[in-house]
Amino acid sequence: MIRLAVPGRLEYRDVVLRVASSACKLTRPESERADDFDNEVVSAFGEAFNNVCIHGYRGRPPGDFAVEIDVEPDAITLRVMDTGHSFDPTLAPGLAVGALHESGMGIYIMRSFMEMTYRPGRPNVLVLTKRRVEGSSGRDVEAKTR
Amino acid sequence: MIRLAVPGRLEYRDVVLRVASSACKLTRPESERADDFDNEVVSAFGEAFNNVCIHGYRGRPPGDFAVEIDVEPDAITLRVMDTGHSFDPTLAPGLAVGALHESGMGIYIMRSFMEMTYRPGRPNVLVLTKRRVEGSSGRDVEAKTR
Amino acid sequence: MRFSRTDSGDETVLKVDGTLDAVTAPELRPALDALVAERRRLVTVDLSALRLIDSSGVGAIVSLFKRVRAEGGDVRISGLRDQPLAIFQLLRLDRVFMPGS
Amino acid sequence: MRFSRTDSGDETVLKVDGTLDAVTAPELRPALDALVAERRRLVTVDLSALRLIDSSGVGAIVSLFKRVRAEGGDVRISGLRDQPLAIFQLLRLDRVFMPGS
Ligand SMILES: Nc1ncnc2c1ncn2[C@@H]1O[C@H](COP(=O)(O)OP(=O)(O)O)[C@@H](O)[C@H]1O
Ligand SMILES: Nc1ncnc2c1ncn2[C@@H]1O[C@H](COP(=O)(O)OP(=O)(O)O)[C@@H](O)[C@H]1O
Repeated sequence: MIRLAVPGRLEYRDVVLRVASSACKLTRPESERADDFDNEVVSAFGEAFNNVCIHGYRGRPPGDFAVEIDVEPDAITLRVMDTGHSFDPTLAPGLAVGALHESGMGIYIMRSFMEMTYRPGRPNVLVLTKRRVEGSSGRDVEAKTR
Repeated sequence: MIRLAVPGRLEYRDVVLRVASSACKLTRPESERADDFDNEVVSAFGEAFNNVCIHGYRGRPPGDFAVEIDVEPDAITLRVMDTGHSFDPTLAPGLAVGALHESGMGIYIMRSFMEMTYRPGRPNVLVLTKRRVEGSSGRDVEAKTR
Repeated sequence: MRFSRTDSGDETVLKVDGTLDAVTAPELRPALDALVAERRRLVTVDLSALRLIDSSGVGAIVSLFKRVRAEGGDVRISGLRDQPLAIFQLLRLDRVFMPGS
Repeated sequence: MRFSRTDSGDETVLKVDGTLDAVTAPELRPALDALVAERRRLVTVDLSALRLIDSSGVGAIVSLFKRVRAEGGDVRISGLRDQPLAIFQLLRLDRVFMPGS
């Protein structure tokens, strides 16, 4: 297990995403290169980080953004914890596909690219999971988000 | 403060060094590019990580490699903790400069590139510090290691 | 994030490199606002050297698109690949910004 | 780490890219052993695309150097830069491997 904690401020975004991106490499043979799996994990996890910094700690001194990363061959689980505002992810507006949104895309990106669960509390716990699918490629995403 | 813990196994080297490398960026204005400071911090810290995995947990199930990173404008401190074998860094052989060593260079690299203190115990605590020097460059290293 | 702007006649190429996200999108805003204020006809956003984008980065480009269109101009994207391509495809924005493809 | 070997006459160029460290140096060993076993005269290790090296990586190259020399050959390094250059300079090995510079 990889454990990381940083202050919940956007300037730590690069640190946090590099850990996730490097952890993705541990899910596959060394010879294989970064692929859709990595892109989707980093995209989803990056939105989770943004939301904690921007919404979770809005109007209060930022606490930590903490994550525990479990790496198995072929799967990754990121358990994100914060002590900020809680929210109800089911209330996030569905995204009208092809519409020109300027915001409100974060939760949609998370849900499209990974399995997501959320449990409000102290800390709030958001769990993102993704399994490598045999012979998978970007096409999977299309199927999953339809 | 950035806190990271991974199993003390070499396969986590990339995760650990990416965090250090990204943390270095937080010590300077965004416009400046990676420089000697970053190279020297990553080099020293990488040797600390290797030593914990290779020597610290030799002959026992690996415990964690944990690090707390303090970033200030112009300085970085990495506090490394492990629960493996302790050692006496003052007994590390001095390096005959220009001689052709195949090993025994790790502690020399750490000491040359950063300030280093070590306190054996549970956990063992190795602290590496580096301050950006006004107008510094690679030439500093030459001076410091003479 | 680094960006560069090149004007030739009615077209502007805005090349954005590195990472366009919640941290860096605000730094790009003044350059985007200038394109709108100057009523540029055709803006091509060259993302061939963009490594990473997030919803804030997409939001900035969508906002540019809407405002340039409102002035009668158009915005295209060129060079999309890797993670940014995955995001634009997911949001079905590839069809908006690359109508020919 | 990726490596490629190119022989031309008495010279072999061994290009090592990426990271050469405690994780990857063991993967390079068989290729180094082969150069020694084949008694190559001149081995040029091209490190122009090496991003990172550690003491284990240096150890592997020093070991190659000693063994090739023992067979009457020589080892040079080309393209050193960035972090690997800093390490070779610190260990005063730049003078050993790049005697002309
Ligand atoms: N970690 C969080 N803490 C508190 N509120 C959140 C969090 N994440 C999301 N939200 C709420 O859910 C809404 C939708 O989030 P999202 O889809 O990421 O879009 P955006 O961040 O652009 O608003 C946010 O506007 C916010 O009100
Ligand atoms: N974290 C550690 N735990 C236990 N022993 C260590 C540790 N770091 C270094 N040592 C000891 O100090 C010696 C010198 O270390 P170093 O200079 O890094 O060279 P090398 O690792 O190539 O032997 C090691 O061989 C080992 O005996």
